[in-house]
Amino acid sequence: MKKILNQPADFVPEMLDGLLKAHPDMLSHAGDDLHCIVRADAPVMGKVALATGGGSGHLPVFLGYVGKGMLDGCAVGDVFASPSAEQMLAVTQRIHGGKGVVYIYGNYGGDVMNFDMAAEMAALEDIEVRTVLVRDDVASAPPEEAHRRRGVAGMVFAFKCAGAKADMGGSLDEVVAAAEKALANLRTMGVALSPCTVPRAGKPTFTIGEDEMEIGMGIHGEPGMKREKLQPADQITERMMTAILDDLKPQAGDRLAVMVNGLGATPLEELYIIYRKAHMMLSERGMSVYRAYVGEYATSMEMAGASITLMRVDDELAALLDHPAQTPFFVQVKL
Amino acid sequence: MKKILNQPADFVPEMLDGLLKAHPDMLSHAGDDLHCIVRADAPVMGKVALATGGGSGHLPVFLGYVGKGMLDGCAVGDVFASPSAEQMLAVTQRIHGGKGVVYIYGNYGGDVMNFDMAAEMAALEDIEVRTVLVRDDVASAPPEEAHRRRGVAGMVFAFKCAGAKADMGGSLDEVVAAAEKALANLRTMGVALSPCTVPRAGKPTFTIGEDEMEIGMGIHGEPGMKREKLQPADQITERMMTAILDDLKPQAGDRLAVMVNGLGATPLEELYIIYRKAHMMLSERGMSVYRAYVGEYATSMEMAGASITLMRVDDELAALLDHPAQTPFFVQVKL
Amino acid sequence: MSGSVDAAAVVAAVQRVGVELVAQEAYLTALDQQMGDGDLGITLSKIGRALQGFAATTPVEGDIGKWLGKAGMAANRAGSSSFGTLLATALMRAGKVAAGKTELGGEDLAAMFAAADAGVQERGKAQPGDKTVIDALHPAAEAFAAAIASGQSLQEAGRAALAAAEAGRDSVTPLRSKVGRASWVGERTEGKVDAGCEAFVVMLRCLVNPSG
Amino acid sequence: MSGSVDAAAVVAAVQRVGVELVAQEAYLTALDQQMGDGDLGITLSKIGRALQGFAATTPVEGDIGKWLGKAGMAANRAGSSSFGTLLATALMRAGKVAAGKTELGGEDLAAMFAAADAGVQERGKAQPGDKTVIDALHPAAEAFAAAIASGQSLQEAGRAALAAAEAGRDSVTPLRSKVGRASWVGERTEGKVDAGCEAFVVMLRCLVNPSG
Ligand SMILES: Nc1ncnc2c1ncn2[C@@H]1O[C@H](COP(=O)(O)OP(=O)(O)O)[C@@H](O)[C@H]1O
Ligand SMILES: Nc1ncnc2c1ncn2[C@@H]1O[C@H](COP(=O)(O)OP(=O)(O)O)[C@@H](O)[C@H]1O
Ligand SMILES: [Mg+2]
Ligand SMILES: [Mg+2]
Ligand SMILES: [Mg+2]
Ligand SMILES: [Mg+2]
Repeated sequence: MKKILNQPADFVPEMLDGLLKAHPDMLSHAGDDLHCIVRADAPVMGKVALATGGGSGHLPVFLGYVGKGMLDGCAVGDVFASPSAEQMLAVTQRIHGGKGVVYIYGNYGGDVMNFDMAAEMAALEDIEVRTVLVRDDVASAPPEEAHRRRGVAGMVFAFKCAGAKADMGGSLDEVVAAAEKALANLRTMGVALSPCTVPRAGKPTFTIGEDEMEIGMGIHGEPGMKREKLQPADQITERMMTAILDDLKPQAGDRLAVMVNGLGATPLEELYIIYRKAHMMLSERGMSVYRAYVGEYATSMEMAGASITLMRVDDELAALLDHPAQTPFFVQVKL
Repeated sequence: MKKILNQPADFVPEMLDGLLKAHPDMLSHAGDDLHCIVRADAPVMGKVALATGGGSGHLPVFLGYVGKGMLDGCAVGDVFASPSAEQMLAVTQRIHGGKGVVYIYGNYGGDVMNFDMAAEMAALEDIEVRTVLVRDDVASAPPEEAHRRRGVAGMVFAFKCAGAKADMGGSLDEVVAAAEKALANLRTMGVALSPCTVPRAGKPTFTIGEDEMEIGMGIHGEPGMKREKLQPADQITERMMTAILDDLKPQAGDRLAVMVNGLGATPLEELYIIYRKAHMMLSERGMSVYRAYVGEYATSMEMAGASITLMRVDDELAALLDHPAQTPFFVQVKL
Repeated sequence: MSGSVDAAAVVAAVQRVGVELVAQEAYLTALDQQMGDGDLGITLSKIGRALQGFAATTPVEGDIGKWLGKAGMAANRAGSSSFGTLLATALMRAGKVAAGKTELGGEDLAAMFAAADAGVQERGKAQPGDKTVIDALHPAAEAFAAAIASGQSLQEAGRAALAAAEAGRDSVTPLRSKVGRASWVGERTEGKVDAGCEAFVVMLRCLVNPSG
Repeated sequence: MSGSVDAAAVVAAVQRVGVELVAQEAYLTALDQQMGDGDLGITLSKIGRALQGFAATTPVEGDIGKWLGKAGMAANRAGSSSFGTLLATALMRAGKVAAGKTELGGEDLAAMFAAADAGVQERGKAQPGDKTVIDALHPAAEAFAAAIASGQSLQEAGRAALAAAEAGRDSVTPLRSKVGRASWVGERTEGKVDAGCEAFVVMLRCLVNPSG
């Protein structure tokens, strides 16, 4: 295991300590638990609050999107492990601004069970909680079982749109509707070229040959759906794009937000080579790119690989996407 | 070689094509050469123009900092190879807004020779060009030979400060002075944990054992100054910080801008573990962090490792650092 | 008359399971790496340590049920992956059934086992045959109850439960995982043992055969 | 009387060097990887291809000097690493000295060699002994001029230059690199051949021994 860390058990607490030291103007934590990250100005009274949570090892997901115009709080677990229901509850209590709390998070067993427990506990304290599950990964289940799909990079668009709606003063119903609308219009698909290592495990979750790639891997180092020979960038991109387009079925004339996301070790140069082909494929189909996001938005530590997310935008989603945001990892201003 | 690309020879042109397709609102190119990247609104008349250039493989360095409040243009070479003097000249001509052009770039042989040739050619066309060399890497030469040092991540602070000065209406002398002041007050030091592969070369520039690290490596995959056993994060950080502090000699009470930069494959989590220790070391010495930048600012494709840059700021540099900027990779707004 | 266990025995059992979970960290991690994210061993060793700490420092104070419920909360705090959360849920539900008790007879234990089973199914929403811990837990709970009902000793009922858990685990090994992370791995899960089933067997074996 | 070369011979020589640079890509890349950034072979193969293309499509039109100058610009466009830029500079400077000529005698060639040497020193600002291409180029230019001055044939002068270049290259191999990327590698450069010296030897050998 070749990582820059001290004791594996301290990986997450020290990461959080560093993060809070680096961004004291933007981030704080609930109680004395660093795993309960909240906006420095939480609670924002009179605003619907948004919370997420999940395992560590995915920066900037999840806590990197806590800030103005996006999320209010995030419960942080150990690497690839859900935070506890108690931690989620602590975040919920700390960010509640009197208008309810929306949980938006990826469809993973541990997270679902704990957020469900947290919501039950919050209800006992008269905090209205609504849940929106992110299930954008087309590789993880066929369309007829879309409810089984896992949540990957597309969650960032959901955070963005729901966060903008809340920032604009939307009601609990409206914020939930914005998140669901974004999610209904987006799909993601990825490939991995190398595995990653959970610090405490000490060795990679899977191995992969020097000339192989893993189609549809998860962002937790879990194996994907298929192992194949490594292909040229244009073919890999075509592969991902076709899976998304077949599922999302956008039409000529549609506007799409595009995210080409690096999983951790893939150079930005390669992400732009992927973006180029994706852009060309959309142009050929008479579709246009509304906004392009190329970079690392949801990672798996040092995993090499990339994912593509497409979100079909109408005027409402476009406006939500354009709304300014400012978090430690995502700054967007009106052009 | 495990990379997402098509033909190795197309790596840079396709990357540039993708980049220009992704950011048409911010970037354009001079003439019909994609290697000559300029601001979409170039030339900005009445403003001192800033140009940089160098080899590819370092995104966001160099072209990622072309945009409002930072650079006006960038000549892009093949991977780790200088662009040609002709390309630099083309950028120079395209961005010149009547108040002269400042070249700010890293101290590498090919770049120096070609920028010198470009400056000679620009002079023939009555464009006043001034050159500022970035030589921030303390690992690359002892203090008495500081003129030999190479330029690494610290160049981003130089781009930021000089770009802000130009954006504020500074004269050619003032912009050069801002760049030089930033550079006089900053130092960088890095470690690498893994090598990187030039696409056309097909195999890594150097090899490194599973339990080794390279102290003071360059950002071109060139070997560093020393090979050692991999150490815990806090010791690695202490190592880098001590080298910088001994050279820069900041005093108790000083304010410092801190950049913890990932070289490409190192997870953000690890960068924050490094930041934590760096922050603690500054606090122990009675120094404060003025602004923290943690992320990938100057990379070597898929190289694992990190660098730390410290810049001592006075009120002038602080104001230049705080000035808004908006480029494809660097967005900063007033808080 | 099938025998009974007192508070000290319950505390000792929790201690023992805690030790065993720490000991099996590498083994369970390796299993979860085959078709999951490789955190099961880590989670359970954290929970194992937490349970040992809890058992060592928290007196039962006349209510085994309440004590088990608190043990479940400690477990959830320590490790909240899918399996960890289900284990915590099982402890809390079993504790609810044993509320106020200072001694547990065969029927009590059978009822606790059944409550844990129901709680895990409710929280995890998996069906038998989905290839999850339920495929080992559910038959084990039924076998335990049947053995107790037919007058067997706790020891015998425990062995029957363990045999049923192992059989249940093996019966789903050829199948494709339908729930949780493993379900995304698709056909490559066929023929591989479910890590959660095996973790449950490990714990149950340690309860039934204290010496190993 | 030392002989002379005409335009066709110059074009053929440039062609030949172009082919050789492409052929040596892997070898020169490996050398530059030892203490540089591994791009030397790539740069020179790009330049080699560009020179072949230039020589194949650009007629000399009665001025070898101008033609060489343009070849230098084509080289700079194709590959502008340190060595590539110095090679381009050498061609441009040699061309300047040969301006207007249709045939080159021994003295012309010696003057061109010296101009290239001076140009490389001026552009690169390296000193003899810094362990750069200059340590092969400078003695080669001097040996060539001395041989011509002493009445030797072009062939003999070329061999003397090659021997001097090889000796110069070898003389700095034990030293530590003082200029360019290699200088940052420090003591680990000691005992390793300078990639630029070797590249120059490769080119010169190909000019002197056309068959290889
Ligand atoms: N919804 C569920 N219901 C019952 N058991 C489940 C469920 N999801 C997962 N499991 C069990 O948990 C095991 C994996 O545990 P763990 O590694 O903690 O999960 P994860 O890492 O996916 O959160 C699986 O082998 C399976 O037996
Ligand atoms: N300033 C200089 N003056 C003369 N020769 C130089 C100089 N810098 C580098 N060289 C030569 O160039 C060789 C490296 O060439 P190249 O790989 O093109 O350089 P880089 O990749 O550093 O731009 C060195 O081996 C050395 O011989
Ligand atoms: Mg997990
Ligand atoms: Mg180079
Ligand atoms: Mg798991
Ligand atoms: Mg080189």
